[in-house]
Amino acid sequence: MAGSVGLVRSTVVVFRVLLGQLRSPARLTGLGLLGVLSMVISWSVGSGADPSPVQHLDNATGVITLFTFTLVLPVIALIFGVGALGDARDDGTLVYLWVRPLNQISVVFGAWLAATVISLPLIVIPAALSALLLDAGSELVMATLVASALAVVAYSAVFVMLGILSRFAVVLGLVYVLLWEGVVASLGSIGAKMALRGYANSIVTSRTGVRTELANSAESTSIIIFAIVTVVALLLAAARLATLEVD
Amino acid sequence: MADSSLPPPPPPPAPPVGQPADHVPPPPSADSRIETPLVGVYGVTKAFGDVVAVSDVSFTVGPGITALLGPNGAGKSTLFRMLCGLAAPSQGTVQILGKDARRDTAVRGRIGLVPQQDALFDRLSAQAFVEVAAITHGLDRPRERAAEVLGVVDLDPGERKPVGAYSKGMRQRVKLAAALVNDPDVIIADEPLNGLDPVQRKRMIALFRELGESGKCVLVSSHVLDEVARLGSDILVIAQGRLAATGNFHDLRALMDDRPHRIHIATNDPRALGAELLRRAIADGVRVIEDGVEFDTTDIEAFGLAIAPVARELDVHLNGLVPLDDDLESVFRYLVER
Amino acid sequence: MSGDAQILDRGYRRFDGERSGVAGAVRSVSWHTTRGMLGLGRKFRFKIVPLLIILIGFLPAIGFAAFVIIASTFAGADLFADEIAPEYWELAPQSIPSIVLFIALMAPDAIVRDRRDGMVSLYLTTPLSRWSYIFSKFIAVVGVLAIVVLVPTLLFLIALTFASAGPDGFVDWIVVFIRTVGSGLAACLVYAAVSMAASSLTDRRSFATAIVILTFFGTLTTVGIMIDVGDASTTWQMLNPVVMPLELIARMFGGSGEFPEVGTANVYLANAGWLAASGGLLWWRYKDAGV
Amino acid sequence: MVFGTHRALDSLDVEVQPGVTGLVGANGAGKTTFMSIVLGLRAATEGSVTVLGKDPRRDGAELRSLVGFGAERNVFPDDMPASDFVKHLTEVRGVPRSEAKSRSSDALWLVGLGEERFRPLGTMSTGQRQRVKLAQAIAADPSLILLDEPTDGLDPAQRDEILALIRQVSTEFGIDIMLSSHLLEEVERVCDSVVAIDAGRLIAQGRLVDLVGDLSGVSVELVDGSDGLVAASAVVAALRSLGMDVEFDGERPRFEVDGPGPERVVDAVRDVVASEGAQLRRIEPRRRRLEDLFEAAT
Repeated sequence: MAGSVGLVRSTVVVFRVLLGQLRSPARLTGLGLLGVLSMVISWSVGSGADPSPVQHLDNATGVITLFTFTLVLPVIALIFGVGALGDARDDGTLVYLWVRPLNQISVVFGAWLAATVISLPLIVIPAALSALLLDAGSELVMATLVASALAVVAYSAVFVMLGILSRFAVVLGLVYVLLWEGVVASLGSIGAKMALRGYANSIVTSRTGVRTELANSAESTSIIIFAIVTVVALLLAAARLATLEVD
Repeated sequence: MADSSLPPPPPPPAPPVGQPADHVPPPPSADSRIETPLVGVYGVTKAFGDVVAVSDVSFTVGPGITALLGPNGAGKSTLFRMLCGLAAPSQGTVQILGKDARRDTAVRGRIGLVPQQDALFDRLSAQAFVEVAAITHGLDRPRERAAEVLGVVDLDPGERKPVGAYSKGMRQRVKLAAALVNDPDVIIADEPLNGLDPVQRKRMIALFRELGESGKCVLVSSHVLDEVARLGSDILVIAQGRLAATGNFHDLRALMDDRPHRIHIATNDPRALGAELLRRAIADGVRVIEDGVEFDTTDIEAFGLAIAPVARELDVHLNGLVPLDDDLESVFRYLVER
Repeated sequence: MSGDAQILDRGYRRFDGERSGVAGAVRSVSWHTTRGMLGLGRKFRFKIVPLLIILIGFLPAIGFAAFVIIASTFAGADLFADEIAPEYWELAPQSIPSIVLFIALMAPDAIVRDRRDGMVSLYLTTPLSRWSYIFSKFIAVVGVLAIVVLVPTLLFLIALTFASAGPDGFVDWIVVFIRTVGSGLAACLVYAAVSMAASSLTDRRSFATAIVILTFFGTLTTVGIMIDVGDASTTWQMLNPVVMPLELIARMFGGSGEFPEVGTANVYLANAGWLAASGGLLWWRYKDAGV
Repeated sequence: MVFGTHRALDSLDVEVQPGVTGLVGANGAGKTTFMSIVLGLRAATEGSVTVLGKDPRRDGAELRSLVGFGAERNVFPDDMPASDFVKHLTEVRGVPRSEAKSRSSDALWLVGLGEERFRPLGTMSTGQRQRVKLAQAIAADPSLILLDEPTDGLDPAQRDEILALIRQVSTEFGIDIMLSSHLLEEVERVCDSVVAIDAGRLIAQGRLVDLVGDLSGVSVELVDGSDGLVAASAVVAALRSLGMDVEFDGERPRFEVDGPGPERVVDAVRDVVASEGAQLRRIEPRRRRLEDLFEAAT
């Protein structure tokens, strides 16, 4: 008879179901185009003539941190992060994961895994290829790989939480990415501390030596911060899910 | 047995006649405590802001099929959501098998829910969708169990087509399969037969009756009263968020003594039969109409027993006898109109 | 009892008048869409955005016209003859800001609302077919956009004529007038088509605006970066839907706008390309619309 | 009519009679396909279709101005008042503007919407919106109205009102209607003729009175409850001994009796029930229901 379902088993099944729902062709092509766009730009910047190698590395790092990390990464993570649980709550399929003898933590955990797993290829691959196309040295390529992968993990957790906290998660997410990280964060150091992008840029700075916007800590600190943000976001999401009124 | 932390539930009103007397009481399942009803709702109120969807409703439901009826917006769906723990009551307590599904996730494994909304995980096939339900219920052989229960609702487990491409009737049966996969003790179905074609409708009604007779508690909401009458005769009527009536609708009709029963009789000598029944005070009012006579009577039982002997005595043909307001449709109208 | 008392039958009346068929249907849907975009017949808050957009388009023209008329009555007509004689094809681009706002905020409303409200399938049960439905929407969007673009441009033209810096001679004036209206409309066709196609990708207005902005400005910035930083050739500007229609206006006047390097044939090709692509996308999005 | 690989309608030949016709039993694909063909939105793979004497594919536009339509989906422009909604659609169906204004107002009165017609559709109940759907369908004076599951989502009271309205549109306004439904009881109550489809195949078509109707003999029902069941078995046994043939499933206290001569059957039932002292609830002439048609076909 139905006992309580194991945490791992229920997380895996939630992950599989929600991943399937996120894989809608419209989202994949639309956000895939965003990645292609960043590669086109990187290709043109990479092939352009530059006065000096230092200036070229500066320009290349600029493209990665100002275009990929500012627009491509957060937008893709936002659409999939919010969509993971947000879609299920809005269209009424969340009920098939709720009226079940399983710990709701696994629903949040499964959703986060699904959002991360689908966002990673769409972000990290174009980012790495952009870095290659910019041909500004292998440090930038490695930095882009590490920074974007870790950032996706943290962003996805935050946006899964946002998807459960509010029905206007997409708008709130955009406000955070564009206004907070874009403007407020650069005004004061407290703001910078609160912007995830700052930690991604820090990893790039620590690996390429190029000063980037909002960069303020060593790579190891950034990794720890990403980890903490992820765990806290997931716990908040689980707490909210437990008190949620599901249609 | 009531959980101490919970406010002791007020003594539930006399549980509705779970089953008409003639139903063989369900086989006592291993852990059924006779005094705990399968579904208990005690003094429940639910408000969204200042809209009161359900106000101070109390009832209990035992094994068998019980139909939840009520006009649109009367609070049926809200009540169902509270029973499954999807929403918390503003006041009062809701218990399934003695536990609150909102806090005790284990009891959710013994509930089978057919939600009203049409949305499914559209990219999965029917087999995959029901398998997900089986796994999330912690069943050990999900694939076989899913295939088995899909067979029960006449769906082909081998069908690869995603459920997103299914017709409304087929999606409804997928939802039903997902609700039965864990062999639940309590089945809560919000308009489960919506969109089914006549053939499927008939089969699903038979399936629900079987589930009810096997001792499960089947709580069904529906707007199609003919369908409800075929499912069974126990009803719970909700109107404007208040409980209007519970019990067998024939008994409910009998309780409505301020509304005499109207019966139409087709016979070759309406006046003679009418006069005789009036004389014997079996009927209180008579209207002769072209093809027969309409009677009003307050004692439906006496009327039913006397009509045949009187007709035989007068040697008139009893070509037809049709109660005009004894069916569920009229009972429902009288209850909701008030 | 007067003989002419009568009880009239208030039952159902038949209609056997002339029905206006597809033409009438297209007319009423495009008029209905125009009213919707301008917020007419809707609560006041729906009128704010359209009013704002039209104001932004008209103010520079009205301001300029008033200045010229007043100045020329006092200081003599020929004062401005040489200083302020802009080329005629530079008049339309004055309303770029209102064009941008229009395609981002008003055009999506014409497409998205019907998809979200289930009106598309309802319209298909009237004499409208998928194509005549899209056509009626197209007329509405081009119509309103023309008001936003053409009317200010004509105001400029009239002001110039007052300041006797306009075309000399009546015939010449008519030629310039026809060219202005013709080229302006051509540009509106392209802007309308592209913004309608982009908004047809979603049922939500906010997403539609986002997609339209991405389509117009995503391509604008990408092409810009490729040319400025990546030294790509300027012909890549053909992929820029914001600039191409304006180049089209210039080329229809025989002049050239900001990007003379792009050959005239390429300009026409680019605009035709954008129109065809939008038409194709609209057909794909509506081909399965049905009951 | 092959729709993709799935045969939605299988060599269907159907003549729809005037009055109210019920399209019953078609599953999702079959019903939508049927309506799309009638409206000329989709071509049949083989075979020919004429609606109101016209070929839907060739003169679809003209045809669609003469056909009113009530879609199943309950999706509406929420911020538009019902009056504007009906007026607009009447105009789009070709009725001149001035005429459309008065006709749509009449239509809304006729479906029972008074002052509330000026409220936005989003604020109306499902029952009111179904009425608006009907008003929109009749306002342009169609010759035929297609209604796709008109009672879907309505509660019992709203159901009765809409079915009565549909009856009124046909009898009083003289407009032929074809409605799709899965509820045989409703079709029997409101339709004049029926087209029954199962999995794309035609099962039955024709006027309801010919397909369904009284059979010989009576169906008898005693009072519910276990003693009703006991009494029923006794009555059935007695009737059989009198040479009547009786159908009785033993689950519920109801049985069907037939035999030589209608009056002898009725009197036999009367006398046996009287002698057994059973409590009678219902005697009705035996009827063949639409349901039995479906039963026979599958």
